[in-house]
Amino acid sequence: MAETTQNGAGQAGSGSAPHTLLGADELILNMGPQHPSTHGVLRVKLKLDGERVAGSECVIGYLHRGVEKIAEHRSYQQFAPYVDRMDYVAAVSNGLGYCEAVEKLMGVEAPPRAKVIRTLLTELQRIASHLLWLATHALDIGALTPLFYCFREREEILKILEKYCGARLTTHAFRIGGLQYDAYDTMEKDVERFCADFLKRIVEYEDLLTGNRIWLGRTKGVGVLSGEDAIAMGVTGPVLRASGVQWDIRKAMPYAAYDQFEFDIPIGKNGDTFDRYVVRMEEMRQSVRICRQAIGKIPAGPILAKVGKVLKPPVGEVYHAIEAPKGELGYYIVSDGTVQPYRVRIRPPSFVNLQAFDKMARGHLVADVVAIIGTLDIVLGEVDR
Amino acid sequence: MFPPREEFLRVLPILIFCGGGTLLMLLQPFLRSRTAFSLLALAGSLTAVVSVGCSAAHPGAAFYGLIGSDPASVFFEFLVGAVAFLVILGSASYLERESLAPAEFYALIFFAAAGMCVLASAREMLTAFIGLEMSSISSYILAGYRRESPKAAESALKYFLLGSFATAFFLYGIALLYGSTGTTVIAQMTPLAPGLLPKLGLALLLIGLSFKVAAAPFQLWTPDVYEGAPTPVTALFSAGPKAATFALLLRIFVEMPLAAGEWTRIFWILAVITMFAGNLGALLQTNVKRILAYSSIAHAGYILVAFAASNEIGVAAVLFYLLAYAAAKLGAFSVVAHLGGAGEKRIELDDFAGLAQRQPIAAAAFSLFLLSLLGIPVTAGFFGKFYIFKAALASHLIGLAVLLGVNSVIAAYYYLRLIIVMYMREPKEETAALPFPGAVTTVLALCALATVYFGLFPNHIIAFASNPRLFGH
Amino acid sequence: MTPQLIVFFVLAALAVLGAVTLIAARHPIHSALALIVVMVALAGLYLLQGAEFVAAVQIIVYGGAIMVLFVFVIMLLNAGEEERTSLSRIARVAGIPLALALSGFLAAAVLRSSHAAAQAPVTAASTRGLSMLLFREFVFPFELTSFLILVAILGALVLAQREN
Amino acid sequence: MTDIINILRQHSFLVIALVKCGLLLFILLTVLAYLSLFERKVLAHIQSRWGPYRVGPHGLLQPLADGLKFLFKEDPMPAGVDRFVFLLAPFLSLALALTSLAVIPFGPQPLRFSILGTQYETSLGIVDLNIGLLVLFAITALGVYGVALAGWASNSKYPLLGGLRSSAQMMSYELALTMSVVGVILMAGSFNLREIVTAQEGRMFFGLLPRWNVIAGPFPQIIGFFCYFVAAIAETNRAPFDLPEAESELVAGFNTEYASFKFAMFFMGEYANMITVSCLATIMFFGGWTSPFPSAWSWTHFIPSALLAVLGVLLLIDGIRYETILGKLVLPGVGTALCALSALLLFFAPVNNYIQGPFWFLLKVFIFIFFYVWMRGTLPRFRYDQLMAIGWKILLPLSIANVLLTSLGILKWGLR
Repeated sequence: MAETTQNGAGQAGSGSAPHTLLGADELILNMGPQHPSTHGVLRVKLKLDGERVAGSECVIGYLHRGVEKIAEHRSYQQFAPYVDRMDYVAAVSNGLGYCEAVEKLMGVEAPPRAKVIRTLLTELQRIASHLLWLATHALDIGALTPLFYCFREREEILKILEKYCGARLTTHAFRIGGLQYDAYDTMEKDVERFCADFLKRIVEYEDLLTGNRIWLGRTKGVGVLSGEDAIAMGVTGPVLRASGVQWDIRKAMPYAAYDQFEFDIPIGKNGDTFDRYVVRMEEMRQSVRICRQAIGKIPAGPILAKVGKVLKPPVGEVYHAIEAPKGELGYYIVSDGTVQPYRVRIRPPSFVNLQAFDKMARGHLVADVVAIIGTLDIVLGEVDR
Repeated sequence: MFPPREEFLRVLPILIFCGGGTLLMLLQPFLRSRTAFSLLALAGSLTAVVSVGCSAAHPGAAFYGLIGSDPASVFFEFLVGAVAFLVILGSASYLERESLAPAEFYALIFFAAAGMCVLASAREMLTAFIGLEMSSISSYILAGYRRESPKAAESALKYFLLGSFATAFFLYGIALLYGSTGTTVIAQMTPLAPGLLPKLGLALLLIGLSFKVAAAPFQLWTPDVYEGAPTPVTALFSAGPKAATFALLLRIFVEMPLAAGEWTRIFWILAVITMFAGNLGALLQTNVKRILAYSSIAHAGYILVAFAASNEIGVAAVLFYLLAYAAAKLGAFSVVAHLGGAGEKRIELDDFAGLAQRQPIAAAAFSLFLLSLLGIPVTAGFFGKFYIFKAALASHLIGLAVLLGVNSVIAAYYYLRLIIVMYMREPKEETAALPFPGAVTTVLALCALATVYFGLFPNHIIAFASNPRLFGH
Repeated sequence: MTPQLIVFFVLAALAVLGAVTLIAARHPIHSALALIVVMVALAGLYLLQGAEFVAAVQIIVYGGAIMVLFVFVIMLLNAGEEERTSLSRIARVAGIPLALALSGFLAAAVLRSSHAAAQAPVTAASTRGLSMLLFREFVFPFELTSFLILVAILGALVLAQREN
Repeated sequence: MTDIINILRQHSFLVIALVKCGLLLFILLTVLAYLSLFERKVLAHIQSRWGPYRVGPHGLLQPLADGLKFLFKEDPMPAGVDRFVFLLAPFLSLALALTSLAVIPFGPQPLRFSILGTQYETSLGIVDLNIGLLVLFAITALGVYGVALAGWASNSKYPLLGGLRSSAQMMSYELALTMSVVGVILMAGSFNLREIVTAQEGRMFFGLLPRWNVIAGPFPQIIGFFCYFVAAIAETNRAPFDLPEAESELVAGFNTEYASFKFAMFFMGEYANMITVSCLATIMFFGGWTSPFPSAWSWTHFIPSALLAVLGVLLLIDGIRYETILGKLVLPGVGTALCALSALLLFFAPVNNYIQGPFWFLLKVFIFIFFYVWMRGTLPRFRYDQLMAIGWKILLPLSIANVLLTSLGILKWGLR
């Protein structure tokens, strides 16, 4: 699993490291790819100085499936299900980004009803994704119970998704140009019930964690990322906002129906793990707010714009980004006028956010590495694509 | 239940050293200035030296007779205190030059001094053992205090390993003595039953202590340890633990009913091989620190001659000799410590060539100390050796006296060689003079003063040391 | 053979066996384990003498705290098996006979002075007696010991601390 | 035949001791097994799940299934392990954990019975040592080896780190653990667990409150109890101090490479330790087997039977409605048995009186164990440095302060 290099006591002579009577060298520890807390198949090579991290290197690619390459050999519609498999815990968001990008490329706009339902489902998906993050993050830090609570609530969301489109995880909920399915009959009621419940449940999580001394001790001051660093490394999403940078594409470059809803962008102050926790918790509340507004005003009308059966976008290129639960999810699509995209490049938030890992982990203990991986909220499917 | 006040006064120097060391450690996180620590340590050790007077004013046993104050303990406590004071005075500039942390250094010296004081005044073996350990463990650490230097690491490790071995002997000796006498109080150790057990115990005790005073055949560690340790620490090693250990040895062989008799023969042998081991070893050395290290082995041999004599003059001679020796050795090592320069790189014989031209006063002082170690009249060393001769002759140990003389002649060779190098040989390369800081100069002046003063007027000390109630109760 | 005597011999054999294994074992961990056996056997012997407190402390302090530290350090340094070196000539020629002589001599001495040793006062057996001894008669060395330990801690710090 | 009986009679002490050992071992192992079910059930309910439900009614046979699984699983030996130490470690872990329960007294009155016309009398508990507490600590001190050696012998990095962590943790908290009970020892003036309980008999505050160490005495041992409890959790490697087996960091810590019955031994050792420290907490701070109610309130004697009756009735009702036929048979059966037991206690006053002590003792122990499980369901895990900081910078000074304050209290006000 790991190699050690040990230095005998009082070795004389050569070597640049200062020789002390009881000196010892650094230890290289491979965390992952098979490790319960690397959330999939991330491998982190840790250079340890005692229990302290002196440096780290993330080795990725264990889950590489060539998603971008596959896109070049599929029609635009055929490729849509593939994007669900990137951030597989937030498939709806992935789909939204892709559909909107292709729509933009084709110059089509989804009907208003479709837009609101899309927003509603995407926000539900955001909550689900954040719940999964909270569950695993808390478990990594040693709190068992939030896991089950979070899964309980996530289950409700998945049920709504299932009722909507028949799938729970890789939903393929949207179609290019709008929706395939209209909202089912009791969807508004279901969502409202969920929202009411969830606001109470979120208090439960905070009771368990927010004021807990151990939780505070494990998260405050751990993995600090300053706003400047975050911007410099292109970090986005809650990680960026927790560092005090107010940047949310939903507000900055509204897409779907976000311009119709009121919501706040929570930001943090210190950029530590605790702030990221607080930011995500508040984001879930804001998502509930959006959902509640959305169910009130789903406009009547068609759900699918006029798009042909064979999509042939004009020659050109487009970049469209949305605020996925984990950060900026961007699609850059080049069309050569055929039925297949010439090139699809995806900017996955997890991949970019993972860059900040080394910066955040340096000087912390091994146990913090687990907390930091958790707080980055990465999904390896998306990192490796 | 609580012990009366004077019992505390009797052990005041020990308490001050322990308290001072702890205080230094406590202040370490808060004080940043080196000078502050040096001043504190100086004040502390000075207080300890003064408090010896307090202990002298209240002679008697303390703490259920485990420890106490009598003229001998007062003498040795004073000696140890003075050595600690001078070492601290001389090491401030050294520590700064080698950029070593001052607080822990001084604290360790304090604890070492406390241990030596315990050793000098303990009247019971377990107490003595703890004193011995305190001084030894502090010494091991001090020896390795220059952590970057592999030599220091070697020195500390060697000292530690061999020292713990010796300690084990000592402790085993105590156990056997306790088993055969039923007590650990030195003065009450009479065997319950005749047999070899108590003798074996005493022999083991002697082995342990011989190691500490660097007597042959347990001297092998000395040159390496002395060479690798920071030189002020070497100065402390050569003067302090030796004096304190000899104090305990004296107490054992004067007070312990068991120890009377045939032990003189053992000391005879020990003295002879120690003298030869030290002096012959020194002849081959070119490193000044190692020369001085071998010379301290030889001096342990001279002192053992007085033990072999085992009479009252001998006891007085031991005391006086240790005083003279401490002054000379401290002075000599202080010179070496300073002239060694950064990283102690310049301590070969050649580096001292032409010192007389560069730094005439330093050369003169160094020569004075060397002459005292050699035992030339007008220096304290002369009278030290004189009284040892006298003691040996008084016990009709003619052979031993002759061997002592032979050794002095051998010793003359390397001491004088060093002086000749300083005065007559041209330096190989131009080297700049290293002016002495005030503190080191003070140390040298005090040592020189003591060397000359006791070389002229030995009578006070001799009169004091001839007190029949030296180890009183 | 009273039961006590049987227990004594069992424990003594265990102690000796442990001690021999300690020296003979090639892996430091095995040596440490053997030493623990010795410690526990010694505690049993103390118990046999009626020194309950000493026995318990022997296990808590030596068997527990100190030996755990040993094991800890061995684990931390990842010490491997020792290489076998042939017994040095001095050890073979002088050491072994000397060791045998010493043990024989000690045995003889102890045998001869057994009744004398029995006269030695036994004050430390009970917990109360032991505490009286420690905190009254031997209070001075006892307190000094705390300084001794302080020195050791200081030493560990001085020698192992990193340069800032 | 008569010879054998005679020999047995002569060595009745030994025989009784052996029988008691066997009995305790049997009960203990059963309890351990069901403790795991208990923990899983409580945890599940905390986490809004059902927990084991399939094997037997309400999962009551789950421990049996687990035991069988442990026994029959493949027992792999990883390459490069130190075989002897690798096997020794789990054995040591379990053996020491079980041994430590031998010094615990479970009740006040000795058990009297007669066989073949000879009267015998024996205390509840295997041995009654003068230095019972010290023996416990001695055994705890040795308990570290099980974990440390397991980590080392596995010849793998994560177990090694787990072993190192746990030995460091246990060493650190052993200090606080030992210091925290010194106050109790001072107040009782004895290391004997029975005497420590006896010293807490009696009432205070007009007979309303028991004179338990945690609230009474020259200096209430509330600080001591706090330190003890926290240190005990750490000492038993339970959440939130379960770093040695922190799954998210060290995979499974020291027992990563262990499987099958060797793993079960660690598992049982951990539970046995949990019971031991709970027993000790009960004895030292909560008056052992003394009732929390004044003895004048004679109705409190019926609490055990009332509890049993309620439990029995609940089981009866639940059992009748249970889904499976086995459940419909077993649960009401157990319920009836409990009700019968309750009736027995109601009508046989001597028996009822006799079980009062053990009842309160076990009830308190049970509450502590529930606490353990509760905490596991609630708290995140500490980080290594935080754990060390708590041990050395909070618990140790606190427990030493407790010793000082208690001694001062005793000096000033005397013992009671």
